[in-house]
Amino acid sequence: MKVFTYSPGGTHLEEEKWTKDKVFVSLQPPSVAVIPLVQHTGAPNTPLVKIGDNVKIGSILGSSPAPISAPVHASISGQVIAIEDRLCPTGAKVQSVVIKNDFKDEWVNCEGVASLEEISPEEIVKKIRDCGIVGLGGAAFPTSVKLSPPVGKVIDTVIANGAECEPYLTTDYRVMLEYSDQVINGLLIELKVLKAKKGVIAVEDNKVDAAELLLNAIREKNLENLIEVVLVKTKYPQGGEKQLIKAILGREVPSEGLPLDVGVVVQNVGTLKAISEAIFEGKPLIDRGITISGTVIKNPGNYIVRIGTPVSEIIEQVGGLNRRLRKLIFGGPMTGVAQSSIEVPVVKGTSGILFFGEEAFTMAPEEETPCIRCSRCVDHCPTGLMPVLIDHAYRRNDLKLSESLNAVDCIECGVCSYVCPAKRHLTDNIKKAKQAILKQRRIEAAKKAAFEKLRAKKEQEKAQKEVGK
Amino acid sequence: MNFGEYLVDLAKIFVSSSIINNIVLIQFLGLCSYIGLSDSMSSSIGMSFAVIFVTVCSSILAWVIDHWILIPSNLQSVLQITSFILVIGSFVGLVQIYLRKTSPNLHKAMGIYLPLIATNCLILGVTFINSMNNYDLVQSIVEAIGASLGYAIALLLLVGIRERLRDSDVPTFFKGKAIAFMVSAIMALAFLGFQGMIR
Amino acid sequence: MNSDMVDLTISAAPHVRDKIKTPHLMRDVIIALLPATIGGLVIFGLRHTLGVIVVSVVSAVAAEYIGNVLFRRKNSIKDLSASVTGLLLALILPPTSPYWMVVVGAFSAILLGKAIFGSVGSNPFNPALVGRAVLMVSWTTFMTTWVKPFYWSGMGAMSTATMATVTGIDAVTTATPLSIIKFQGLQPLLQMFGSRSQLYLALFLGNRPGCIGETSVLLLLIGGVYLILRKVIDWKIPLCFIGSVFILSFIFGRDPIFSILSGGLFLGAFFMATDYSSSPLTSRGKLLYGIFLGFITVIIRQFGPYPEGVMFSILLGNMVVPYFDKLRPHVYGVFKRKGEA
Amino acid sequence: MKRYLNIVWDAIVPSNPVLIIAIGLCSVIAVSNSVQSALLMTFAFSLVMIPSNIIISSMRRIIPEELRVPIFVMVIAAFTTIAVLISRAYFTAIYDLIKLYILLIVVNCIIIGRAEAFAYSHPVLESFFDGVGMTLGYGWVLTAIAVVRELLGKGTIAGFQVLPATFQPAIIMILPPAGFLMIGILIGAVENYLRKKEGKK
Repeated sequence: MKVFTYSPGGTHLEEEKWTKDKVFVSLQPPSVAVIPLVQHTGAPNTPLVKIGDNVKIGSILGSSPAPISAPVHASISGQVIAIEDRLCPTGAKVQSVVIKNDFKDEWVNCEGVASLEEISPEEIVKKIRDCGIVGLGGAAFPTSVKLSPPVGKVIDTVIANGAECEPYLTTDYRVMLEYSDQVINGLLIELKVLKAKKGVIAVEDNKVDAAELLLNAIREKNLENLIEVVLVKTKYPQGGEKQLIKAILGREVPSEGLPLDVGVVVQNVGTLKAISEAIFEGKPLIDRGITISGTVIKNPGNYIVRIGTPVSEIIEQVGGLNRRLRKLIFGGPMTGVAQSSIEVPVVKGTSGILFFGEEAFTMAPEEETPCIRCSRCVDHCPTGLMPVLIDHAYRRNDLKLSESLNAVDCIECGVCSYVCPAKRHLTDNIKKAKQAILKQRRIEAAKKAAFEKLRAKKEQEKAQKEVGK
Repeated sequence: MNFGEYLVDLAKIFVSSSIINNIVLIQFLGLCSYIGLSDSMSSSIGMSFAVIFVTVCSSILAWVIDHWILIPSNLQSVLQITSFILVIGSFVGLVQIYLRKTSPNLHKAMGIYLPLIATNCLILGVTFINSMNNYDLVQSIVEAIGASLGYAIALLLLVGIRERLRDSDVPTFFKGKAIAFMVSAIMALAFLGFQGMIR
Repeated sequence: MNSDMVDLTISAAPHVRDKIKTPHLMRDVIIALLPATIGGLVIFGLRHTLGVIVVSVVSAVAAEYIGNVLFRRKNSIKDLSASVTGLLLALILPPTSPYWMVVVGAFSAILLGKAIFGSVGSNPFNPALVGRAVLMVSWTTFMTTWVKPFYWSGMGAMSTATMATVTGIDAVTTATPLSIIKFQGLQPLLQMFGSRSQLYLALFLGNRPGCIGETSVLLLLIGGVYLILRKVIDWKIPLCFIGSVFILSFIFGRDPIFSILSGGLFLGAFFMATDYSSSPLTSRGKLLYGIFLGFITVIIRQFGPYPEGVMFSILLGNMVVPYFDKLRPHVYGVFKRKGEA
Repeated sequence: MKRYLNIVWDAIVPSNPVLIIAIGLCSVIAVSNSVQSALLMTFAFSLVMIPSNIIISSMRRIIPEELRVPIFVMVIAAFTTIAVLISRAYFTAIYDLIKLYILLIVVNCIIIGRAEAFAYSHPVLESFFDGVGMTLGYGWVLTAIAVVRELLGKGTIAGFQVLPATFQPAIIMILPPAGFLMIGILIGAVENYLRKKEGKK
């Protein structure tokens, strides 16, 4: 198999995939589940339950009529004991439904279809939305939206993203090995919905066994003409949506655009599995595979965890900690978010939870030393940015310069900070610059809109006056 | 001197005034605006163009006055300074008025630098250099182009470095004009590498 | 769960960093310079050369310390950048340099070349070259006084008689191949070394008069390749620099092989032009920067008053770096629309 | 009399034209590589500074407001011509080295600046002392820099060997870079001093 890759930029990281060979183990449902009402990118959900209500597994807890949104479901059966703001893995407090487990494990009625022939693309999209499926790679973008491209956009390729390039994480790898059928089915569903000609499963070349397994499954099903398995070079951030598209198809998603602008949809393999389960089993997204790893957790491994399980429960169930826990990271070490409490719950976008002790401070020193202009950040940026210059501009509060240096095109992969010998917080500052620019743009757009409105109103009045005359 | 030698001579004048004996770094003319403007890229570009234009025109005017009026009437040593500065001053004034009336855009781009130029010792200096070396008209024009280009080169190089130094932890002692002089010192040092290239 | 088992801290992503830090890079540069340094000691003898190197490094570090105190900065001696500057300066001085001159050079390099612009990474010019340029224009005689290889170790490689008859200079001071070729042409050199290939070999191995660390192309190449393999420096600047000197020398009718082997080109290309702080950030900038340096070097060697042009060309190149930095890489997904730009 | 002394003193130190206002730098950098040049420059400067201050001050009531700048320039140009002629006649050797800068006294910002800011609004005697003060203020800075540069660059002061023959002069001190260097350090020191003074207030 040919190995694809993008250029320039990126770097090879220590893989640290200790849990590579650990088969998925289901954790027990938690005694109390904390389910945030917003677990996706988009409009917030309004609660549909009250305190004291009894819910079953799969009961809808909240939803929203907004187009970009996904409902959330109860992941355990029991009683709603609180609806209040709770700390979420994003670091913000989010309205959450707290359910006390009755350990009856009762499910709501779930029904799937037996074959794809029975169901129309529109019904598939609706079902996927109803089941609350979002991208499981981390961004948690509602899948139903991705599957409804605007009229006129033709999608020719669907890429299944199995290039799990973050260190430590092995969730996607295990999904490909243990749920290869579901992954392929999920891809078939997407191809049907999007009327795309071709599906591509991209796997990093450090996971050749998964690629071969998938290839064999595809051959068995006689799908070789429809679905292709390709290897991509093991390099961070190979699994980034934009990098993957460039590596495999040679296309570049335009700045501030989406993959669908170049006729592509990229979907994480875990999401494909969830889609397949939603369509064929009718199962809403109530649990997901998570890699539990790090230096201070006793039994690292891959676990199927119910959405809403607090980290403290997970620690207990997997056997506790060896040493003092100093850093708790949701997601991979490159892009993940450090947590301030062990009470945060697992959400739909949680692909891994990493536990580190004191060594976290040598892994990522806080202290910055002066920039020596070594140009490593420039050489390694997968987007072709000049991180050092954006960083300087941000420190001087020069938003205009940051903007002209294309700060908004940053994919926040963390490579610049990783390679920096002076240990400067480049990614963090570029991220902040990016946010400040976007905020300023929003303010300006709002100002402009208000101004236009005022002018329109004045003109209207003027017209009315003239009519009055 | 045949034509070929003359051309070589012109090339030497040009290279000498623009690079080897750079008007700013080696001959120290036009320092006020060189240092003053060197913290802004856009105004240095504007100033560079304005200086090139005015220097060339003034040199022609000054040459004409020198050779057609002052030398024939034997008044060079007495009236040269006065007439040169008057000519340049009024020329700059006229250009300003003309630009404002005819092309507002150009005036906007160049106009704000014109009053600064009138007192820029580079322009007057070049006319004196031409006269001291007894350059003919073509040589004077080449000297003027070379010298003003040399000014532009030095200014733009300094602007580039100062723009970069905004992000550096320059000691308070040297912040501002002082560091511009220190950078110029090293630039002048580097330009010494060309010294003596032309006898 | 026991509550003191958990003491969480938050920080921004990424939560892992490469292990390489600034001092590691500087240490690699020092390691890469060791072959040439030792070579210099062997070629020119321990007697005075070692003193020059020690004085240079010690005074550079002392100057760095004084700069830190003067400008109230954190102690930056441990990042080894001052030591690198001191070592580099020593390697581009003649073996006969008086110690007081070395001290002046090191202080100019660190204080004028670096400290006044900010801490490490802020200097727009290569500090070691600033130091050398100050010495070069101040004490030209000392800076152009050369000894024959092995003069101090008593095993004269070229016989004193040949040297004196060919160059007409007394036995102690002699001329570098570049200055011989500049003022007397190639013939005396061929006479001195026997044949053209012998001349190349001598230059390649470093058996010639010159600055302490610049003579042995072989040893410099070992260090340079080490730095490239360790990814401390990029191949682009040295390759373009040496390549363009080769091509342009040929165009100007000079012996291209002789041109790249003589003078301080290899030392300059691998260790001076690649100085992080005073070289461009982007790939395209580096390519053009290398070519620019080669061009100026050949121009100065051909037309200038000094036989060697590497030092001045790098200092001149340093000034243009902000503009080479404008040659930015292509940003993913950003296309210039027609009619724009 | 005290008032006049004050005017002079003010120009020498507290509002020294070169140091504090930082104008007229071209000539300071250019001729400060030898004490003799510096002295001749100061002399030529005084020949323009003092008389033009006196003339402008005495004519201040008849110079029309709108035409004052061209008239200032004419007056200064006339005295510059005189200064050039005198310097050329009596100090030919040194004059030849620095003639460009003597010619350029005509655009020296200090002189036209004082005409505008002082002479045009003050009586003749005060303007005379202001001219003297400015000359001294300009002269001492220029000469001081020249002493340092010549001493280190040649080992001499005004041509007389001062340092022992074993001293190896640093040629760089009499070349252009050192001119920038000295002014850079001087301006840094002055601005630092002013900043501290401001801070105390």
